[in-house]
Amino acid sequence: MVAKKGRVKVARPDWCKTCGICIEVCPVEVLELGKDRIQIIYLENCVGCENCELSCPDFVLKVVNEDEE
Amino acid sequence: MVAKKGRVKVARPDWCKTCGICIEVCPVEVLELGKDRIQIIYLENCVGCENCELSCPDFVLKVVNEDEE
Amino acid sequence: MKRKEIRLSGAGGQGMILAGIILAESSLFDPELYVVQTQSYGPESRGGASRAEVIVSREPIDYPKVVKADILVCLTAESLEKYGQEVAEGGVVIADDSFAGEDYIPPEGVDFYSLPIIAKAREEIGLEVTANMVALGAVDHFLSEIDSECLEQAIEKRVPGGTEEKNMAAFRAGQQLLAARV
Amino acid sequence: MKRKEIRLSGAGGQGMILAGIILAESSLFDPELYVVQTQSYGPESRGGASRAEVIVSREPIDYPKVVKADILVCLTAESLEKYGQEVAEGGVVIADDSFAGEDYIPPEGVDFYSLPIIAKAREEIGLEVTANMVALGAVDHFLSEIDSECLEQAIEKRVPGGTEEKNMAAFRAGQQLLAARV
Amino acid sequence: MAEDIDRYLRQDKLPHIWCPGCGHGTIMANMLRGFARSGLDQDKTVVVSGIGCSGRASGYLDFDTLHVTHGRALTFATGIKMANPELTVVVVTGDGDGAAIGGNHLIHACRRNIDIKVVLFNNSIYGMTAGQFSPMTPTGATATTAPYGNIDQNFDLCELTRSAGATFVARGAAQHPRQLIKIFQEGFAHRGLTFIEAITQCPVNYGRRNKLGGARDMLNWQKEHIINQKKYESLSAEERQDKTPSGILYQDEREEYTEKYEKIIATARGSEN
Amino acid sequence: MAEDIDRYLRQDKLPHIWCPGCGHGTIMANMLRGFARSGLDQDKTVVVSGIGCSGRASGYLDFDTLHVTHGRALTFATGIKMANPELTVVVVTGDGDGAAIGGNHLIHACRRNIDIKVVLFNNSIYGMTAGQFSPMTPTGATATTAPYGNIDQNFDLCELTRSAGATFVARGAAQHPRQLIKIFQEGFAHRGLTFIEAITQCPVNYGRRNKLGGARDMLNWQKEHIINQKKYESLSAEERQDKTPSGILYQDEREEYTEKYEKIIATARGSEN
Amino acid sequence: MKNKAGEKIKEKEARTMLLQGDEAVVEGGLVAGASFFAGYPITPASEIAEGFAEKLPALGGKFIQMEDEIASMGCVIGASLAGEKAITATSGPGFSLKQENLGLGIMVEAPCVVVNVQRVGPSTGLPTSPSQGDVMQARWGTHGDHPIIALSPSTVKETIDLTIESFNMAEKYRIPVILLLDEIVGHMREKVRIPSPEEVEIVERKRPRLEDREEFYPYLETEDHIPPMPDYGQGFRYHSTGLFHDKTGFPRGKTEDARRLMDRLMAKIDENLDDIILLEDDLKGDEEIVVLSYGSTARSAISAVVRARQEGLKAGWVKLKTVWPFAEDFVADLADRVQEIIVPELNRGQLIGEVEKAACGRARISGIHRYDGTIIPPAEILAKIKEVG
Amino acid sequence: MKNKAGEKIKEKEARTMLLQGDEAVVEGGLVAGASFFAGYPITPASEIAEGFAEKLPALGGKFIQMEDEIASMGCVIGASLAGEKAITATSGPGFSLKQENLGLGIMVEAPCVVVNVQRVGPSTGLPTSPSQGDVMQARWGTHGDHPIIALSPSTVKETIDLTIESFNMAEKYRIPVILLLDEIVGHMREKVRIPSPEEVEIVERKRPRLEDREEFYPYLETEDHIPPMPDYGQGFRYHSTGLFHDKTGFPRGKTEDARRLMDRLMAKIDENLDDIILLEDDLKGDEEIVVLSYGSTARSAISAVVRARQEGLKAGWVKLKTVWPFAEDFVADLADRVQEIIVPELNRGQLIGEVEKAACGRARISGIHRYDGTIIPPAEILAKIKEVG
Ligand SMILES: Cc1ncc(C[n+]2csc(CCOP(=O)(O)OP(=O)(O)O)c2C)c(N)n1
Ligand SMILES: Cc1ncc(C[n+]2csc(CCOP(=O)(O)OP(=O)(O)O)c2C)c(N)n1
Ligand code: SF4
Ligand code: SF4
Ligand code: SF4
Ligand code: SF4
Repeated sequence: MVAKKGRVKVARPDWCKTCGICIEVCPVEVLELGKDRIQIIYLENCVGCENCELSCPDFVLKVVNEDEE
Repeated sequence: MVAKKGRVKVARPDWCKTCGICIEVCPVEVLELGKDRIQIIYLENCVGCENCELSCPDFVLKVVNEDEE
Repeated sequence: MKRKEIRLSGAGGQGMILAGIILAESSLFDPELYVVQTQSYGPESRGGASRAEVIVSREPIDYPKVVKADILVCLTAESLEKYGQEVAEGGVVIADDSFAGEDYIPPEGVDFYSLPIIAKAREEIGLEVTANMVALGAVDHFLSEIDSECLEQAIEKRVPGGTEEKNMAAFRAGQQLLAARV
Repeated sequence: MKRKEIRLSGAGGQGMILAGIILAESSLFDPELYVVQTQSYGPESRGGASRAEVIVSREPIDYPKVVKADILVCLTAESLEKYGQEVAEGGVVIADDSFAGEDYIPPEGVDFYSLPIIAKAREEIGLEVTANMVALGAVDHFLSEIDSECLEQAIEKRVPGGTEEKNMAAFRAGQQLLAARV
Repeated sequence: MAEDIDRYLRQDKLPHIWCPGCGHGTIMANMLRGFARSGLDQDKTVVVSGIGCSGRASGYLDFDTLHVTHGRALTFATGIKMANPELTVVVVTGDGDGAAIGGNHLIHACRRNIDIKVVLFNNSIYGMTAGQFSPMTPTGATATTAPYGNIDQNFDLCELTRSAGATFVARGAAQHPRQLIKIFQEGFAHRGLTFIEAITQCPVNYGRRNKLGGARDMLNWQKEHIINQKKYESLSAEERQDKTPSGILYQDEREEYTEKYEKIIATARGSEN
Repeated sequence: MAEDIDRYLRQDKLPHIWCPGCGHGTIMANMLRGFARSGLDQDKTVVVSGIGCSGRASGYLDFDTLHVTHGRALTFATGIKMANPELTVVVVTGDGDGAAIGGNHLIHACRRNIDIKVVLFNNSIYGMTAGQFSPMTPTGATATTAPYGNIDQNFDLCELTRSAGATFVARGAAQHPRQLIKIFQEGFAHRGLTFIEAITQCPVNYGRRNKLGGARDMLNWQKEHIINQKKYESLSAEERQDKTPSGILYQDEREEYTEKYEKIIATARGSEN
Repeated sequence: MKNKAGEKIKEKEARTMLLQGDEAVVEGGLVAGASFFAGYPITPASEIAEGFAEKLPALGGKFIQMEDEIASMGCVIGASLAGEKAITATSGPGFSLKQENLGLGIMVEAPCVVVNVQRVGPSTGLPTSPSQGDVMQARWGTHGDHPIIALSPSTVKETIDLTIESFNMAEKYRIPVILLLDEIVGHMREKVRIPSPEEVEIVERKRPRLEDREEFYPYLETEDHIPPMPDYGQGFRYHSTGLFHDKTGFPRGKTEDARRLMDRLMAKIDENLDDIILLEDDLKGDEEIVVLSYGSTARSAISAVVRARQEGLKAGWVKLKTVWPFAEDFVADLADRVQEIIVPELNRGQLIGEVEKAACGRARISGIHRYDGTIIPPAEILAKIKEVG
Repeated sequence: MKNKAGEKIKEKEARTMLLQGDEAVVEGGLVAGASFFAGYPITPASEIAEGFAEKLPALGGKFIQMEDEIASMGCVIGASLAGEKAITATSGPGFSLKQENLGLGIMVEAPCVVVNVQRVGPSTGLPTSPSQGDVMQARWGTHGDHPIIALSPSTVKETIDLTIESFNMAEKYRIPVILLLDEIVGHMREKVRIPSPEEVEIVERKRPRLEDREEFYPYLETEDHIPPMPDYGQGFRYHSTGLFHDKTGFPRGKTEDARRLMDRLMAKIDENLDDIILLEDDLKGDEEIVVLSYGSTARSAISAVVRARQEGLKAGWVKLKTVWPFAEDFVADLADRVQEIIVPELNRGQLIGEVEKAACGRARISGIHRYDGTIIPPAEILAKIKEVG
């Protein structure tokens, strides 16, 4: 079984407090801060490492299987 | 200066509670329990080691210089 | 003048409490003026609503809270909704124009000013957090009891070192908002 | 009979409190008898004075402390000094003969017995700590409310396992002290 | 994929009141991931917390939850666990709640080795009351009650709990979420007093006053200074100076308290017959 | 000749209320011998004690003495020492007073390294209240509240205080008076939190119930089981099993708390000008 | 399987014994179904801990000695929420320490029993001497407004009964109940019959049904003001907090919620005074002087009144078993009918203040106060009756 | 050389500032010579700790943050005995924790000040909202009978004044004094003038002379009931204990000693009520209705009465600054002269009980109670005045 590739998703956009931690821990350029919430700007860069999901203090981000979207 | 030899003395006979600790720690036979207090029975045995003075919980015994008596 | 009641309201982080303290401290320069300043603490104060109240008077002040505001400042829609009706006759309501005016009807005899307070701070001063000073500038216009100069001095004393200039600029911008209007 | 008040007094370690408890427990065998037992705790209880009080009655007992003892036992001079006058008319005082009698004058109408309680325990039983049971034996003599047998049973139940015999012997010796005397 | 933690959250109570960038949320999330992996029963798990920002966690967690007095969570937890040893009992506490006012309960729970999972959110400050120093505020740092710099020395809480008798002692940090998950997973599997110090950042009441930058900077600080125990051990004494080891630092299998008590019950029952 | 300790005793309060054979008196006497050797000023020394048989010591000692609430002696002592750092401040406590209810104050005083001499009379039991188990009652022993045998594990108080931050940690026993005197002498000379665990026998409420014989037997037990640290270290792990090391177990020169505070005063004064 | 001491105990039979008051708390507690004790030793209450330590495990119950009284109080509340009938016992100094957590117990509505065997305070005071000096503290010791129930027995028998009552009221009203002994009652021995659980009414808290879990509000305003209460681990997953909260158990920060919660907590007690206020009297209707007392002092009072009656004085006695809530209406009525109420207490005058308030000037009130560790002899009360009579 | 903040402070000058009530405690304390603070943070009292942390060291005073409130209270008493003017500050939960050591402070007669900035209780309650819910606790929170002094300011200026008074009374009567703020007063800012120490009376405890050391009894029954008190380290080598003790400071276990000590402790206060009871009023003699209050509530009361008078009603106000000992005689007199006394309080009715007792039926008493974290507006009091008028 080949693991499916994960991709980040803003699961709870309303809960984002724009702390920027996810940006800091992302190894590639995927995320950027919008006015009052996080934005995915280069989804194609996402390597599915889950750093952002595991570090976000506000349960905003989820890495999901590509086909789940 | 030669250290004078110490000898045990029942300094506070009234405070003795007859626990027998002094007898236990005495390396030679000097002390014995009387009816309600400790008694010196073989003062001549006393080597002045101070074990009894240092172990008595009730400040009853003192080792003093022979000439202090 | 018996007492003048000022209520400054907005969201946590908009500096309403600091504005209230500055307003109160500006009274220090007038030995005849009594002043009481209170504020809402509470779970709200973290992120939620935020409120400062200032009462100035030439007589000792008994009840320390605003009953009906003579001057009400609202930087959020929620605060206008909550306090918009508790204003004294002859009083004024100053609200940020980003939300205000839509379905708010001021009480009888109350003047309503919808002003670009936050916009000024963001655009003119380049620092949105100075909106509180812009608001203070607007309040100054209606505050005969306290000299503008006293307010300026109080601002200089209180704001974090290094930010005096921006804050002062914001205050002046606030004054002009109304100078232009009224 | 309204109530009978018994006070057992001596020094800490003489077992007066245990004697009091046994006395009280002996009443368990008589379903009609009420009993209250109290004792002095306090800094005194370590080394100092020690006191147990027992009240028996065929009616519910209100006030739980001895007012005037009907039977007073004193194993020390101090306790006789302290309680010797608080005895009811018609009551008895039992004191150990090692000290008693010297300058003690019982109140009017009170019988006084100076008995070799401690000596009995030490010499006859070979265990000074059984003096409390000797005393109990003496008390038994004056205690019409409680059967001697009940007392014996209570003793067996309470004293440390293995010491039943000695204690019982002490109790009997106490009984005899008076059988011989009265 | 990371464990789904949504089912352990009271979603209607979220977003939480913690400040932007506060590490408490990260710790809580990874605690839940560890819990998810443990396979424990959500309905048989009780979370007890004290007072503090950390203490607010109980309100967000969908278990039986109890939010008690400041510093005393462990005492309530002890009652719960003794009453019903089948329950998994978790205490969420802070460095003030758990190590200042609650220090005695902490060491006594460790001594008893009662099976409670103690998760101490260590943000080096009293967050809730806005910035007074705690027993974990670094010496020299400033706080509202240490305007001239803190002269108090810190506890090493892992050392302290271990010497008090805890049988599972670990340290993690918000910056190391994977290690945290692992620590929690193993901690939940352990039977006995489980102490987990979770280092978290308070950008608002500690970071700002001490000019440590925002949450991101504080996390970078953690990255540099909190290092895996293995790595720590390979360092020279000098290199260790400003480093703190993380990971499962100690584990032991001493008999658990409620199990011992079951034996007392058996003895007492026996002695009755 | 042994030091004369009469001048440190309130002779009109003696003999003390401690039971025959109780080791508390031996510890107290040797503490005074150590004090006599230290050359400290009797008028500048304050003894604070809590509640317990041990706590009664303050009444017998001819210093400024304060007999406070159960478990809290260290908090009062901290106030006294902070107020006037010139004073020598001694706390006399018990294993219940100091390690049960007072445990938090103990570890926090250690953490601060404030110059207080804590003397903990460890008789393995609550003496004053007549025989309930304490955090130092051996596992398996019986006590009035452990009729089926104690399931609680002990603290190693020397380990605990050391890991909490004490800078002088020692253990002595009534059976080893000379070692005690030395420990006290050095302890009084130390500047910083000084913790001395003094093992003492309670023949009445511990020994009797556990059939350990009288005071003399208990002292013989101490002789066998409490051994000098040097000797202890030479033993195999197995031989160590039932042995406890005694002596000065740890000493360190970390800066003392009131000294640090003097610097705060200097800084604050400076910042005022 | 969880062991509930309550179930086991029912096998026990009634029996007659010589018991101390402290031991009677243990025996009464076991009859009521006590299954958990946490405590810290203190004179003159240690015997209660010792009794439970011995007896609970054989019944499958739990005993734990905690590191202090604060911990004991927390532990007992935790055990209560986990489903146990929990109890702790202490004396003045420990009672002071328990106050903060007692308030938490009131807020989360955890049924439990807190025994205070009173000795003379303040501070260490006279540790082995009797007192009724903590009566006002029982009412006002924790910060903030709060309801409280406190019972106080005067005999060993009553100690058994009121311990059972304490558990029953705790379960019924979801509230910590304080049982105030004084050292005299705690340490005196009397011959008493311990009832079997079948003979007495034993109350169990209302528990919600698991089926209703979806509709469950842990702090619901019900008609009787007492929300049903699940045990931890039953699957209700609910929240409790010492913060003001609404019916969901969560804080909302609305002032109405705070008022509503406090009103409900008070109503639990205020609307059930008839059930809660227990007292006894010998009033015949012709009394001019009434001696009102509680605890061991009531025994002296009764003794004195009996003698006064014998001497032809129109005296009567009232013995409060419930000291809080105070029997205000009863005393108000009484004040309308008699000339003087004498209130002897082992303190400098505590409950007498409530009598004064309730009497509101309609009868003279006088006190007899002892606070030196000795008890008030009947003769002193008799003398007072004669003096005012 | 020991540094006493008092000496340094005298260099300071009077100045006018905008101050919070909490800050006013700091400033007032420093004027009074406060030289020691120990505490533990808690809303809404933390600002007091923070103020002292900043200001004390510059004056040679000491600040220490302890591990909890119990420790803080112990620390403050220790410092007091070592000669400092010591103070601690907390709110309800911490005040509950301090109770045991507070009792010790009363027994060893250690002058000190304990501030409680009241928030809504019980338990965690509403941590940031105002309350007057700890008034009865201030009187009865610690076990056993005991004397107490508690003052309660209604303005920031009064906070300065009463903090100074607290220290003065503490020193004068050798007793811990409780200063009860409510959150409103604690957090409000007012323009106030901080006096210089020269302008106000500053009391120092009586200290014995070292020459009298041989004849020294630390707990002597003096004419004024207040024994002189040495600092630790001065060579008096005396003993203090929480046990009942005689003049030597040692326990003797005699009941007379206990009674005598308690009587003396009470007499210190009871014989000085005129000095201790501070209150203010606007009574003109024609009042039919009087509003009696304290703390921030008094401001609403005054406001309401002023308006009632304007509307022609015969109303007056009384503001208690000393809540304990209660102004019993004053209220008894008042009750003889007026028809109704209205007692508004931020609680469910606490001090009103004392008013009822003192009035003893001679005037109607009614309360206005708020316990939801909001304060009582003048309009509500005015309405009540009209309703009963
Ligand atoms: C008895 C008591 N004392 C003090 C407080 C005030 N208080 C609330 S939270 C807190 C400190 C919290 O700090 P910490 O435990 O480190 O948690 P954080 O807020 O930093 O997560 C304090 C002192 C209280 N609620 N109760
Ligand atoms: C707050 C409080 N709790 C409990 C007590 C009762 N008490 C007095 S002494 C003591 C234990 C003493 O034991 P320990 O400290 O070991 O000293 P020891 O008597 O054995 O010397 C206890 C529990 C008390 N006085 N105050
Ligand atoms: S870490 Fe979470 S809360 Fe922070 S910016 Fe990213 S998504 Fe938002
Ligand atoms: S050790 Fe002391 S108390 Fe014990 S028997 Fe010897 S002299 Fe007496
Ligand atoms: S104050 Fe600090 S700990 Fe509390 S929520 Fe904010 S960042 Fe987190
Ligand atoms: S009870 Fe034990 S510790 Fe207390 S005095 Fe007696 S022997 Fe010593």
